[in-house]
Amino acid sequence: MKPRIAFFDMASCEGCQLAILDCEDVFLHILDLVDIVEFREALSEKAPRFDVAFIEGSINREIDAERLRDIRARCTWLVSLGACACHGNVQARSNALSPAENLQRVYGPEACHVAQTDSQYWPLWAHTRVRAVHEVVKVDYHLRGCPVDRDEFLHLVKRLVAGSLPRFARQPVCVECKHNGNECVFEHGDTCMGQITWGGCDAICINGGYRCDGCRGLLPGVNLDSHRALLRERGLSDTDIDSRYRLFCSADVQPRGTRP
Amino acid sequence: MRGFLTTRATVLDWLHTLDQLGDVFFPQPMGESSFRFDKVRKHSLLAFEDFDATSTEKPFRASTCVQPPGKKLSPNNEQIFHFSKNENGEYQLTPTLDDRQRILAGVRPCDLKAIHLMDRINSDGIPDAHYLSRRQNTTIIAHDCLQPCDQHCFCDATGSLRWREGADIFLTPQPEAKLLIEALTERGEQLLADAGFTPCKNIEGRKTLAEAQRTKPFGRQFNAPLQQVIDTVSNSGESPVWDKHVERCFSCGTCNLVCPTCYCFDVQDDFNVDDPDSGQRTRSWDGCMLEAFAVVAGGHNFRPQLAARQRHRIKRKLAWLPARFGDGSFCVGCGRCGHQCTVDIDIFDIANDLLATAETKP
Amino acid sequence: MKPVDFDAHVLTPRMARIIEARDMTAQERFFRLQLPQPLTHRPGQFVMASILGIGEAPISISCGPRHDGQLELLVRNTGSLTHAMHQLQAGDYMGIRGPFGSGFQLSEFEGRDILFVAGGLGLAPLRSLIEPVVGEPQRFGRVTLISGCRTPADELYREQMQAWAKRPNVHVIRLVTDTDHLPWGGEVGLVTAPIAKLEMDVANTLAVLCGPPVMYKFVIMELAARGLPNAQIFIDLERRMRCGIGKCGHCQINHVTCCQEGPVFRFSDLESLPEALT
Amino acid sequence: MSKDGNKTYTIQVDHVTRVEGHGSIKISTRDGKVEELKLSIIEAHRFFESFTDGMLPHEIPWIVGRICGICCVGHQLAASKAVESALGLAVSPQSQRLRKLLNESQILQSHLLHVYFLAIPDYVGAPSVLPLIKTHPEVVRRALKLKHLANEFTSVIGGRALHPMSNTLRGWRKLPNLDKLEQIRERLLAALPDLDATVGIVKSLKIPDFERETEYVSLKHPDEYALYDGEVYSSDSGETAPASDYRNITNEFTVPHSTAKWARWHRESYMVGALARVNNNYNQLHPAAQEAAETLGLHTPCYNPYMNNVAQVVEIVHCAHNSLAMLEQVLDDGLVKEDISHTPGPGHGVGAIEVPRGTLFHEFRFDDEGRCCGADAVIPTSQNINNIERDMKAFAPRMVAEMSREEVTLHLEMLLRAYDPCISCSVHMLDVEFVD
Ligand SMILES: Cc1cc2nc3c(=O)[nH]c(=O)nc-3n(C[C@H](O)[C@H](O)[C@H](O)COP(=O)(O)OP(=O)(O)OC[C@H]3O[C@@H](n4cnc5c(N)ncnc54)[C@H](O)[C@@H]3O)c2cc1C
Ligand code: SF4
Ligand code: SF4
Ligand code: SF4
Repeated sequence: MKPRIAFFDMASCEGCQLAILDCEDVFLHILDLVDIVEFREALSEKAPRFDVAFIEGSINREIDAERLRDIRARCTWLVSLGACACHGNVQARSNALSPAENLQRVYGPEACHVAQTDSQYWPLWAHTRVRAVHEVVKVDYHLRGCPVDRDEFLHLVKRLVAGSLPRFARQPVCVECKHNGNECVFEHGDTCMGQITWGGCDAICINGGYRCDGCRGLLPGVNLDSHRALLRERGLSDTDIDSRYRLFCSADVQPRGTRP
Repeated sequence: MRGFLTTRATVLDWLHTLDQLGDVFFPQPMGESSFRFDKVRKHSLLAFEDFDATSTEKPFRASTCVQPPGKKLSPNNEQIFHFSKNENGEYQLTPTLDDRQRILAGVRPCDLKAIHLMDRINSDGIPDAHYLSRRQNTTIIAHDCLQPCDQHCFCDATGSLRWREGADIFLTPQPEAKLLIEALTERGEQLLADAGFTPCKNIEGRKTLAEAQRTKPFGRQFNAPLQQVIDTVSNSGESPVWDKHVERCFSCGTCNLVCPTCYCFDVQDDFNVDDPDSGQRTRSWDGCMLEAFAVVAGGHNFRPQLAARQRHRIKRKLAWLPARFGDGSFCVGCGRCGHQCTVDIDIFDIANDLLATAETKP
Repeated sequence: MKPVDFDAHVLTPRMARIIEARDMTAQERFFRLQLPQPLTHRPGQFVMASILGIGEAPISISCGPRHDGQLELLVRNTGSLTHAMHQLQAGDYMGIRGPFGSGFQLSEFEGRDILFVAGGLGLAPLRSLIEPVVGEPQRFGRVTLISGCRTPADELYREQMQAWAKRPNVHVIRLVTDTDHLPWGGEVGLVTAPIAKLEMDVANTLAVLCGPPVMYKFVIMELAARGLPNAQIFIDLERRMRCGIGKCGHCQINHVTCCQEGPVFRFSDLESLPEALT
Repeated sequence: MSKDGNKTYTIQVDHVTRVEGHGSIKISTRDGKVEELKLSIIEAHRFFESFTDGMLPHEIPWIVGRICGICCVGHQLAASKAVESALGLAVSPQSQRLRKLLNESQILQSHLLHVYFLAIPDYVGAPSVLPLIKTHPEVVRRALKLKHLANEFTSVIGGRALHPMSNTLRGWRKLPNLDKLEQIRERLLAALPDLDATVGIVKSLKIPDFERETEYVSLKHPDEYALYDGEVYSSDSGETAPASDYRNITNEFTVPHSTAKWARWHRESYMVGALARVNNNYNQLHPAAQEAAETLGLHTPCYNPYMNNVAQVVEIVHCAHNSLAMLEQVLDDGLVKEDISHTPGPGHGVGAIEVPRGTLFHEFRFDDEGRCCGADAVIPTSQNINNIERDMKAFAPRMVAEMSREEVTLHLEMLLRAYDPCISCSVHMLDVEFVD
């Protein structure tokens, strides 16, 4: 029987699901290999059980966490899809403030009060903290990046379909940057997070003329002290450096204790 | 073998005509201040060496390309074979051998020596068919250096500056934007046969002229003769020098991936989505500085400490491979690793530090 | 450069049909393959085995030299390729390259007493030497096999070890570190334990070890305590290997490549390779 | 008379599928009369206001793209314009042209996705695009091919299809490769027959017959069909207002059953998006697009919100032809590396742009050190949502009288999908009280 795969979105820009819909050229062939049983962005179908569940987005409310636990109970493999699911991504920057402060900032004091006291609405509004998926349930694989890399997605699906296991190289972005023979960003005066960021993106931002801002999260065990010292030498203040590390919140939540 | 003397502009035109034979590569500017060994196209800016540093034409002074020219002979993600199933359900496997003609031009002496060393590696023991197939269909037009390309260069110290072996044609800068063109092999001789360049009657005199112009001392020099460096590195086991030089290291592998004599690779298989019975095996550049390099099944890592990996890298260049092949240093002194490392960890400094600690030992 | 002759298929496998596949333990699966041509391997060599489209890995040849083109492998499920191999059945195909590596020269063992020490999966490569040695008792001296594993459920080649033990001049010691409350006819302890008590003609004994890296140090200490010279100890090392032909660099130990000069080394030769037993 | 025997019922559709983001619809009827109808946005908030805090100017366009994957280019461009206006940065004609190409490539992507993947299945009675692979393989193949082309178009211009990185303040960090641009031009040209076929399919769809006149709002530009540039135009007033007036245009307010905010301008609600643009700027459409509108029976002013999908097809034709013309210009003129440096500093600016779903406003304020200290964004969907609920309320009594419960549900969902709402954005909006 073909493996059944399902997609679920939590708090995210839904770009990672789109990145997967972007496999147009191979989409029909993928459908020969797997049955897509839930994909809210493209389908209306729903299914009770599935082999692989892809979770896009961070977990911001208890109702979302409940939904996630339910999904975990219905699947064999659970995959965090993209930076929001892997480490909270940009929205986790709001964790610096309390939930009530955040609500008040966006909706004003009155709405904030109603949202927190009217039981008809509070589950909808009850924002706790922005959490990564692995902070709530066990995660088997992380597909990193904002957005995810379609080749990594294809690799994972193909490997699981073939009865093998996916393998994601545990190496920094610099490796792929050098594979591509790029000029190092430091060479033209800017600074880069490539040395400490989990690769697999083919260094796409550097290929495109930018630098690495670390959307794929910190590689475990990296020499962060050295990186900070280097950025200081390049004239960045500690505020700048913290702001850079927090741009995608990549340094905040490290997926640990799970398969790489 | 014959020699010619002609202007750079003529040589440029000639290089453009060579693309009838196959792809022609030459160092070309990229980004803000770097060079890339790239296919020569109609409007490409080619980075030649100049006789003296007075030329105002830009960009003539090429520093080393980020990726050395030798990498064209074992490209990243190189296909090893592809497979499919025939009507009888049997697998058909076809090795991918690239035997297209290509010309690597503007190869500097350090990179030339590196190609020679890779020839040794790939012919050693069980030869590597994929490398050799490319190599044997490659013509090399090397280009002398009269000034060190940047402050990281130490090619003279490693014995690469005057390297000629492996080149089919050798270009030496001459005054007035001219070049001395020498055929070093039969293949080079043939290539130059109908180029229509003016023969040079005084090849030796021209070479002497260039030699006199060469910067002296050329680039950085070790604090001891090369053989002593090799002996010292060979005898350095546990040493605080290793630890000192990895304090700031990211284990990012850049130093491996830009080195012209690093050749380690990883292998990947893949099958096609539209026909899962077909696919290919490829290999990609790997590096011994990367943490997972020596991890085996079950997770045991044979070189978990950064210092052990750094020592491994340096010793391959300056101890083990020299011992195995007797061809001198496997570091050709191109300076790429020190240049590209974002925290300035430089094999040159490490070697000098090892010399210094060896001296202070009783 | 001077032209060099090469084999275009050096990195391209030949396909071998699986004629027998069965789980030997929960983690190890046994395969018997039929090759198009015999490998003519030496004991202790390995092949690069692959599933096309999934990957390739070094796997020890676990049978003695044979002429019928059959090959036996024992594969532990540890990662992406070996996981997929565990789904293979008789009739499926595996890609095979090789044989690679130094292996053992049978002639060196002639007339000598041989002590085999196998830890876990280490028995698989050793079996390629034990088989021919046990098969020709007149050619070799006394054979002792110490084989250890975690629990009785993890033991490999049990029946075959029992059969070897019945041969004259063959002594087999089977150990587990934990019986796990399963029926167990062997001993409990580490493979190092029996060495001190072994009857051993030190001058005429060769020891051959294969097991996880942690095992070697302790076994060697015991052997040294018995006075066995380092030149009489052979060790089968494991390293990451991607090519088998000394090019990928992963298996390099100091100045040697494990896939070419190894994976079997004489322990005395390892003294110049400080990284060998890390 | 209702086809459904039971005239008293409640329909609740949670997690409406095939829309961006999470919305739910609740309708209660008693004795054939609609008692209550509520369109709720149940998307979790992502508190974007908390994250622009302290960011440097060039980081803003890069990061705010993360508000929404499908409109990432629109957010990036609106933010670029707002930040440039705050810092007084000039944008060269070359960069402007590249930005227009980038924007139109994304409009192509997004409209194709919505028409083929989200809307057409409803009209042919399929739960999704998947069954169509069997029943209408050529349609699916064409959809995938066109979508793929549009994606690669964005990639070649911007560096990748989603969250492109090559555009920044003032222009391009790394210019698009001319060879690749040429390839895209050729492929677009070759795809024009596929666009005709797209028009053909959409022409055959039976669009529900429902009209409710409302106020149509979009950008308007004197020289071109306004997508990247222009002032804000209202069909009610017939006048334009500068983008910086956006607060007086959108007049946002909060309702408790929705995590997205609502908007109104001259009347109780207004509409933005493809239909509003076609209604307001019909004469500036490319002739081929006007022809498509003719073929599709889209006559302006058009008051049927379901026709928004048709207007999207008209815009697909427009963007394809317009992009082709711009690509030709770029290929003729070549691309030159430009100075795009800037110094962060204090300032305040607003930027507006037409994205697939309508007019998008961004506003930023920077302190003396050039760090962001105030941000706001008003997203098309939060402008539309009020109008959608009103459409639903207007249509529902007729639906309840004439249709089965399943059909009611379907028609409500179709209406939501026709607007092509981007619910993710509407909740991911930015807003902070400004400290002046
Ligand atoms: C000479 C020799 C003989 C051998 N003989 C046998 C034999 O007879 N039978 C047998 O079963 N095995 C044998 N092996 C071991 C066998 O080669 C490995 O088990 C096999 O390579 C595993 O491949 P895999 O693709 O299944 O695992 P992989 O997916 O490659 O993973 C294997 C392990 O490597 C580690 N790993 C892989 N990639 C990474 C990474 N990127 N980062 C961190 N860790 C990583 C993990 O710990 C994982 O558990 C032998 C090895 C050698 C060198
Ligand atoms: S640009 Fe960044 S990723 Fe690339 S080599 Fe430099 S530090 Fe590494
Ligand atoms: S390039 Fe520098 S930081 Fe990176 S691994 Fe090499 S020595 Fe370490
Ligand atoms: S070790 Fe460094 S200097 Fe030596 S050849 Fe390699 S890259 Fe060049």
